[in-house]
Amino acid sequence: SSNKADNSVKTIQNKKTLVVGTAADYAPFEFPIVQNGQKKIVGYDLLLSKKIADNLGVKLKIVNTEFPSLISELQDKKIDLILAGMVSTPQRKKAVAFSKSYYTVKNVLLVNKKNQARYNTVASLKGHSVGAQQSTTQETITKSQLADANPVVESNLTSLTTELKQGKLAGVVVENAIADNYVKSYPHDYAIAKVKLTTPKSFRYINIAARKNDKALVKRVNTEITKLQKNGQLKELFKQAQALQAENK
Amino acid sequence: MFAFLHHYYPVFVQGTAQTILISFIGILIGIGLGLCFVSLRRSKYRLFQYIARLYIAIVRGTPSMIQVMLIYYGLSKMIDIPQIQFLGSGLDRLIPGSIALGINSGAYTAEIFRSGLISIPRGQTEAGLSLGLSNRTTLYGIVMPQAVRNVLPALGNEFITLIKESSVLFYIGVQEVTAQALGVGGTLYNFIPPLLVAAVIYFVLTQLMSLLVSLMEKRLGNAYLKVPE
Amino acid sequence: MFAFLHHYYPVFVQGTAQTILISFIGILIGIGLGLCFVSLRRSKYRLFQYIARLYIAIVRGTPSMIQVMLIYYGLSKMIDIPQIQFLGSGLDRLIPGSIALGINSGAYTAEIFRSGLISIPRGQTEAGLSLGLSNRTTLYGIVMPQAVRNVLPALGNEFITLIKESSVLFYIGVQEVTAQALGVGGTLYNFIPPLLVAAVIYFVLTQLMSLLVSLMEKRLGNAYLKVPE
Amino acid sequence: MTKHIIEVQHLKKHFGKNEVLKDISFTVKPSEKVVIIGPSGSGKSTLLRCLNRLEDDYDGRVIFYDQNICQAKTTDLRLIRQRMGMVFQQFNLFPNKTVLENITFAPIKLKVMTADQATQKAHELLKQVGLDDKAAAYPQSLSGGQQQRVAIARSLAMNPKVLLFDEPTSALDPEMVGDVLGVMQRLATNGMTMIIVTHEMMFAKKVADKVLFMDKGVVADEGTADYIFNQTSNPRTKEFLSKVMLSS
Amino acid sequence: MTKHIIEVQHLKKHFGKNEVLKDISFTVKPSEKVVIIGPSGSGKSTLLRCLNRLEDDYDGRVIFYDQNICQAKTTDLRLIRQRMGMVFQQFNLFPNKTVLENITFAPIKLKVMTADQATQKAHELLKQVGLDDKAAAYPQSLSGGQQQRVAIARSLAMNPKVLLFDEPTSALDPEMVGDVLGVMQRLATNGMTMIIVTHEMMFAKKVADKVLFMDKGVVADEGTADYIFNQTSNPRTKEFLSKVMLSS
Ligand SMILES: Nc1ncnc2c1ncn2[C@@H]1O[C@H](COP(=O)(O)OP(=O)(O)OP(=O)(O)O)[C@@H](O)[C@H]1O
Ligand SMILES: Nc1ncnc2c1ncn2[C@@H]1O[C@H](COP(=O)(O)OP(=O)(O)OP(=O)(O)O)[C@@H](O)[C@H]1O
Ligand SMILES: [Mg+2]
Ligand SMILES: [Mg+2]
Repeated sequence: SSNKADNSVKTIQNKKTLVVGTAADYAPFEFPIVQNGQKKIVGYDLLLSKKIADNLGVKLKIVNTEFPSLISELQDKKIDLILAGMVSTPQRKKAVAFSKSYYTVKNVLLVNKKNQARYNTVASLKGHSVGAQQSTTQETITKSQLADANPVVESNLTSLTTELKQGKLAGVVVENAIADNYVKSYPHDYAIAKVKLTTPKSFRYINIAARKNDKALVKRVNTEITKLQKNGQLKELFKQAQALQAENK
Repeated sequence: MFAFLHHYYPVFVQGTAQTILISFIGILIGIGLGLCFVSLRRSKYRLFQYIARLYIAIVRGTPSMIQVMLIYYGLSKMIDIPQIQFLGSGLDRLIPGSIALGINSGAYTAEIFRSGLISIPRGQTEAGLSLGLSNRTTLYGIVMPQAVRNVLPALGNEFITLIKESSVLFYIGVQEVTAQALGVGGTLYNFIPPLLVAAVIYFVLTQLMSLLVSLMEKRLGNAYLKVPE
Repeated sequence: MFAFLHHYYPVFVQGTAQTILISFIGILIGIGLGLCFVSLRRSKYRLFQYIARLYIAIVRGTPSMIQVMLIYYGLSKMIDIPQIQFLGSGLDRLIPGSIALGINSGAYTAEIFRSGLISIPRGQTEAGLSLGLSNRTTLYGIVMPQAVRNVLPALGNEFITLIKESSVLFYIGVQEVTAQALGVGGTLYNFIPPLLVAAVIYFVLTQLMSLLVSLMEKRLGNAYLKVPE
Repeated sequence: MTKHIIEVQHLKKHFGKNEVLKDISFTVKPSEKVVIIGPSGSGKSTLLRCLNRLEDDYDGRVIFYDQNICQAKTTDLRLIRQRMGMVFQQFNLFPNKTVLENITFAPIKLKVMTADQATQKAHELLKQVGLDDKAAAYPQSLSGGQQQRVAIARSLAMNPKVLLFDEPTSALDPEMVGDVLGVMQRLATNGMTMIIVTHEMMFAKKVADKVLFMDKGVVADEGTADYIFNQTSNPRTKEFLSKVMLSS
Repeated sequence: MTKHIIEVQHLKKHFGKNEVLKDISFTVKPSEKVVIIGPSGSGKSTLLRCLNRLEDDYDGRVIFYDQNICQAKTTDLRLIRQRMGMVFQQFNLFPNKTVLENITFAPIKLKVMTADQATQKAHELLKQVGLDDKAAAYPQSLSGGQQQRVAIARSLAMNPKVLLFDEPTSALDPEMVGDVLGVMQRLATNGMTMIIVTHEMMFAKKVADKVLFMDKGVVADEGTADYIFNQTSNPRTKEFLSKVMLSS
């Protein structure tokens, strides 16, 4: 909206680092592992971040914090981009600028394997607790589509899935990629329920978030995503991330 | 800056009710456990003393957030509570959450009671015994009332601490004030205003609690401590 | 259950180092602020007394988690700290985080110092003055050393509390023990084992701290408190 | 009934390695006034406390009306203590009870009297010690001397057969001492059996039938008041008395 | 130099509405021993504390060597206090310092002496009070009587012109009293000017050049020891003395 020259790319190149904010409790998008005795945050978002940093010709720095506070950190200029499996909802669009989508999600209900048969329909969840991460699209979906269930909102996804395993929750609404990964990792504990959840269009696309004024930066990011989509590397990166988690759990 | 309150105040009202509820239950459980463990601590049997010391040491040596989560996950394996909704959270979280708060508080309460009993001069016990009263009557009729009066300020502080600590229950999904503030902050993409509101709410609650305790102090007989001219 | 440690222990080592670091800075700032505010509190000027009382009341009346977040978000708007990485967290988080811990601790430390000064009988001051010593020499040469010795146990407890409270910094992205445990839990898709590890780490740290304080108590002259036969 | 109310036989008591009482024996007859004097740390308080088993785990025997206190069961012990009043240096009134409640608490709790009887008796006793107007006051509002007189009234409320006093006037301002000693003097005149640890030598001279001089855990000297204060040739007794008398 | 070391003129002091000192006047000559007696609460301690301005905000004048203490500036006040030693009922030794350090702390801090001089002087004083072997001990390991003698030595280390004593023996076990009074007696004999609040009447009789009897904030009676103890016709003095003497 302003006519001032957009220095966003230049600023990053001047400081020779791209600072990416993420919330590393969301495998396979982002999660910590130990490599050569060193802690490292890895995942799909991180692989993609690296590509973007390379494209900009700068080093990559990761800031790991809680998901609900990421946008506020971006606005406070503590980070340059958010790559945290963040869906571009209309509400978020009011606060930040989003790149092209680099992943499309569908939401499903993750349940305890024991209860797979029990929770087949939306009605079967009536009066049962269903978890969703605070300030996510899953929270909105849970509250609108499973209105008869009791929503449980926590800031950390793993605390929800731990509760699910303990039998404290009937289900957790998560993205299909995450759910698949849980089931793959712990086939005896978790399953995906047959409950039909619809994911509205505005809740489907995972994008990279930047500050509203940083148009040049968004442009550069879009170029890189398009390139990776075209040469099929994007899918490769995702599989790589899944494999990383499987070997580190 | 606080225009959002216009829209969001019911969320904070609900959160406040929830905070009061869990604090209240937590305080009751804490007092119960405190009495129980102070007896163990003063017991003749080494094993009981040891159990009480261990409990107190563990609770005092670890962050309450971690305690709450571990107790919550642990408890949920043991007891089965119906998932009735109450003020926006299931009883199955409210109750274990309050119990966790109580278990935390109990360790401090036990130490407070112990210091209260120690604070009563041995002469009081001896005076009671020398009149032919039983150990029991001496303890409950003479020493305890004075001890309780003496520790009221410390107990009040512990209750205030508990109200503040109850904020960690947001981590197990209890929709108390902090959880609500963080939720609103996540929606507004700005944490400062809702957190300020939460801070004010806690401040008011804790001030009310100290008022309550000082009223109780008066009722429990300030009279005998005053030295009239 | 703890097989993951084999692989993940470096994460916990790093987190522990970070916890020690922020606690240490927090303690130092807390002592500084404590000394500063106890002077204000004992000042002749009503305004200074009032400022100190207000600060203490606010800190004691609100949860430290909320304080930490408000101070962090507030500070990050005001001052610009380079994002240099240190032990896995940016200095722009470590520093405001530690300052927040210190601001929280300062209120309690101030009250502890105050109680220490009150605990020294008036006769000590009078004895000093009656020998012709100045107010200053009497305070710093006679009263303070005794007060510090008296409050060491309480200070030790406050340091232990601070170590535990430092766990709230995970919420602003400081990679201390709790944050690391939560992160590892995220990778394992299971929270309980890493949280137990974190609990043990805090327990060891707090026990070490009490050991340290009791050693200091001895060094600062237990001798004169003992009544030889 | 024997001719002795209390018989102490070979009483020994140690705290850890510190032998505080080394083989103490003496007897107390009905109406007798026994005064115990001696330097600080000689074991006077410990001796008194052994008599009603506020100290436990001692060797030897304490016989009270044919009953061996050392072996009394809890319930017997409580009956014994009711008949053996004790007055402490620090008064030990119950600060959260009024003067009247201090006196009536034990008789009512122990069902020795009804509440009405206890109250009436308390008022009588308060009159005896000159404090009937203070019945509703709390101990903290009384002077030390007044508190000690209430403590004496409290002991008397159980109708004890013997009263033990442990330095009842040491914690008092000098002008208060007289009132308390006055009350004790009257009790003595009325025939109460009393064992008194005190540093008030004038008083000891006046009321004692028997004086025990304790030193380092033994009864180093013993006899009538006249003997101890005027005739003894025991050098320790004489040295102690010269020190204590000099100051007064 | 005037013939008076201290002149107290129309001294008045109140705490809130409580008038504790009501127009007190008296003088102290060099080498004079003034003993102040009187019931508890009559204002004896307050009077003593006004003399070296440990109490502030009083009316009237206290002249010490021609200097008005009431108006002395802080630095002057400190010099005045150095020349006016004070010994307290509770000894008030510094518990974290050894006996020697207790005595040398002020002289060294105030640069009245070098560390060596102060230490030498301290040993001399400790010899005077019979405690040279305790130089390295901490106060808590001493008996009350020993502590009080150290406190006297500490006051003397500043070479004061006058010593104020506030019930120096009231907190002591009876056998300890003699030692402390002995030290004070020797000071008196050596010509030290002293103002002593005490309940030790025998001692007062022996050393006092002048006795002030205080009651309810006024000097109710005043005279030589002989006058106060044997001749006065003041009924309040006589009542007080009869009470205090009865107990000893
Ligand atoms: N509970 C106890 N534990 C250990 N030692 C004790 C205990 N009570 C008393 N003593 C020791 O026993 C000895 C005698 O003490 P006791 O109080 O009987 O003396 P006392 O003659 O009453 O002295 P005082 O005149 O000072 O009251 C002292 O050395 C004291 O330190
Ligand atoms: N700091 C104070 N604030 C208020 N009142 C005080 C204070 N100090 C003393 N008083 C009051 O002043 C009066 C005189 O006290 P003071 O200590 O001078 O008496 P005293 O003659 O020394 O008594 P004692 O023999 O008990 O030491 C008392 O009524 C006391 O309550
Ligand atoms: Mg004794
Ligand atoms: Mg006095």
